[in-house]
Amino acid sequence: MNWNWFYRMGSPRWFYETTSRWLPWLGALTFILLVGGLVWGLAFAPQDAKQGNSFRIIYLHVPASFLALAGYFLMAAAGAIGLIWKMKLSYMVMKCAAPLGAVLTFLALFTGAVWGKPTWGSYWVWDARVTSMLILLFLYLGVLALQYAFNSKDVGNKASAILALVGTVNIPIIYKSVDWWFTLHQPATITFTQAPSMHPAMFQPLLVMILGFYCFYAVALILSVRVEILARERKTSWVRERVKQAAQNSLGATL
Amino acid sequence: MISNTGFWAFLRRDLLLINRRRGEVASPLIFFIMAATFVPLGTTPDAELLKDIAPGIIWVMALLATLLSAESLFASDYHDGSLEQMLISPQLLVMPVLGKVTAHWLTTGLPLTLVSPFLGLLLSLPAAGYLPMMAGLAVGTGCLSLLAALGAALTVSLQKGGLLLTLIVMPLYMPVIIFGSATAQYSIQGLAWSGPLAILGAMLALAIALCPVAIANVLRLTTIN
Amino acid sequence: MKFQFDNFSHLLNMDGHGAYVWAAVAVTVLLMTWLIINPLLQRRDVFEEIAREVSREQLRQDASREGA
Amino acid sequence: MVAEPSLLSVKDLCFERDDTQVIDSVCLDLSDGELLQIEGPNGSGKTTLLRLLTSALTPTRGNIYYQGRTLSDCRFEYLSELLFLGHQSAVKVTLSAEENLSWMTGRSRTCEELLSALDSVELTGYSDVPCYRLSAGQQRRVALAQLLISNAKLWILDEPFAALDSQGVSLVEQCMQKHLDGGGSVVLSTHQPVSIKAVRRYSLMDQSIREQFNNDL
Repeated sequence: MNWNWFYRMGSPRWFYETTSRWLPWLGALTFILLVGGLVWGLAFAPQDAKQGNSFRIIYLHVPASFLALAGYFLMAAAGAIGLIWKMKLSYMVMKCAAPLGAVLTFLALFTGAVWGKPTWGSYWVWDARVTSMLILLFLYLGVLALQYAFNSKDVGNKASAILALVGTVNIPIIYKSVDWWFTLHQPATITFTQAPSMHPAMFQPLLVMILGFYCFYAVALILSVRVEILARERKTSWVRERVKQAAQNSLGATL
Repeated sequence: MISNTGFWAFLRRDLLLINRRRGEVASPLIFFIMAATFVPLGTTPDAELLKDIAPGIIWVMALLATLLSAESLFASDYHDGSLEQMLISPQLLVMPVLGKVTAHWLTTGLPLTLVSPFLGLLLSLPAAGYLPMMAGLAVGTGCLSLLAALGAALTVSLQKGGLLLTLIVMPLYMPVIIFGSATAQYSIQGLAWSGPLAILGAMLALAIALCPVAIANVLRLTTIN
Repeated sequence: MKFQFDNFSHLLNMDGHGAYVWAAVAVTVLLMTWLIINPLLQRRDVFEEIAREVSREQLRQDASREGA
Repeated sequence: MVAEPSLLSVKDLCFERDDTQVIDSVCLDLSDGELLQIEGPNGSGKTTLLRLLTSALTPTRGNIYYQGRTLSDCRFEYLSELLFLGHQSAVKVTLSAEENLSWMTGRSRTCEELLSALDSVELTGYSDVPCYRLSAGQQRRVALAQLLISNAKLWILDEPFAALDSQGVSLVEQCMQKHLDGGGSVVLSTHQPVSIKAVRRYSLMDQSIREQFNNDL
């Protein structure tokens, strides 16, 4: 079982070159999905019987909370790969996934609060989903703070990888304990076990938006990892050469 | 057997070290009591209102007191070099870590538990709440100490590590405080309080199993960076 | 699947919930574009930094060659 | 009969910290009764190399063999035969000199050896005084007292002569000589010349080994 495809995949340069090829296509796909899904959800989907039009925020709130949680697990997995196989690239992925996940979690909280006002009468309600999302944001901030606390980058990466792993073990405990104690929130609209309790015409744009958010997460993550690669591999010849090229293009552009 | 490796050796040594500075054991206790007395001053002294929030207040203050004393776990060993000697002595690193955390629990968690009835009086905790409160605290402060030790290990080599320690560890405290205060509130409402206590015990078992392993790995990483 | 609103102003106020919906949309769009723009700006800064580093090394090499 | 494997051998050891190569493919050998002196200017990685030898740091490449077996196989055996003295003296200031020494060497507090060791490092009257009353030099001597009574085979000393007066330096040199004659071995890093019969000096800068014999001792 030769592992070199795994290590080849782990080399920052290989990652940089392959992503330069298909990143524009993924970016275009993301744009189409997001704009299409949003227009479909906001303007064409039927409004909810009870909540009226304010339910349309679901097309932003649910995908953001999905990504917030999935992002944390991806960050922890990247950290674990870094710890076990000592791959620099996976540390970079973890380092860039942390701020991205934190912003998405904040987005989920913000849209949840704005949606809460018309439906429950107040911006903040201590219910299970929202509280767990708040704790998830604190976990993200903990990892971020630890990441930049050390002056040596390697120790910072490893320490926050371990903290992310500890966080992953705790997330199910936190979610279950918060659930067990605060069950007020409407049951999760999409549990893949039973049929969605939403009308298909409302449900389809939501699927498109979730797909769009996943693609968006990939694009944003890859973009910031590429910057991290350039910064970390600044001494290598292939990076220096790209810098020269970029300098000539911009010079050519200004002439 | 060389008597400077393993769980009992480090437990005895740490207790001896803490014994030499007995005054420091009192500081988390004093903080615990003082902070709890702020609540009636800040909210209302009316017993009717206080008795509902009493368990939660006592738990929050116990949590903060543990965090306050968490930094001293590894800081002095790190500064005089004995932490590095611990890393390279012939033993499973999990054992001394468990020894040190047990010593920390015996000198902060246990006293907090023993003092908590006094606080129950201050906050007019209903009579039914005292025993479950102490049982919950006894088990819960174990979890608190282990998680605080993990935070202390992560921030041992940082100059201003204290604040970061609380920032890292507090999200992990959420489940402990939920079930900790639930133990007392259940018995106040007349329900069987063994359920939440059992879940606290499960969390303690999980923490004892996983935290020392994580702490050992983190110490290898942060002691010499 | 048909257009749910009679005219543009109806789309805007969405029977009273428009403010909330459009506020959420605005903040989401703002944050998401920042998440895309930020790495691109950083990329330009890193390029400039490396270019400066390269030129500084050139100077040091020339200096040491003349000195030797 | 195959040559008996050396006590400690290092095969192209590399250590990287934040993309800078601190230790670059170091090869070393140390057999019983030998003293190896690591030389190099400040910041050349002496302390890092010593910490790699004590297994406190894990190398990025290459590995270390103890009596022919890699460290990861015989970790406990290697560490129980090892005595490490770093820049910090690992002395707990709230404990007394006697208690510290008994903790460091694992011997019970009442045994005679502790007191005689403390006497020979000129800490006779101080055995039950808490160490925060001692000066930095005296605290260092408490750590150095270990050399007199430790039965570890391999000593790794990082700048042992720092903060010591000339009388202290000669004491340490006598201990090392006695240890070497008894078949033990020493790896140390220092800037001062070491007056020991046979010294192998390894320079980190050009990775060369020079033998030096002081036959006047």
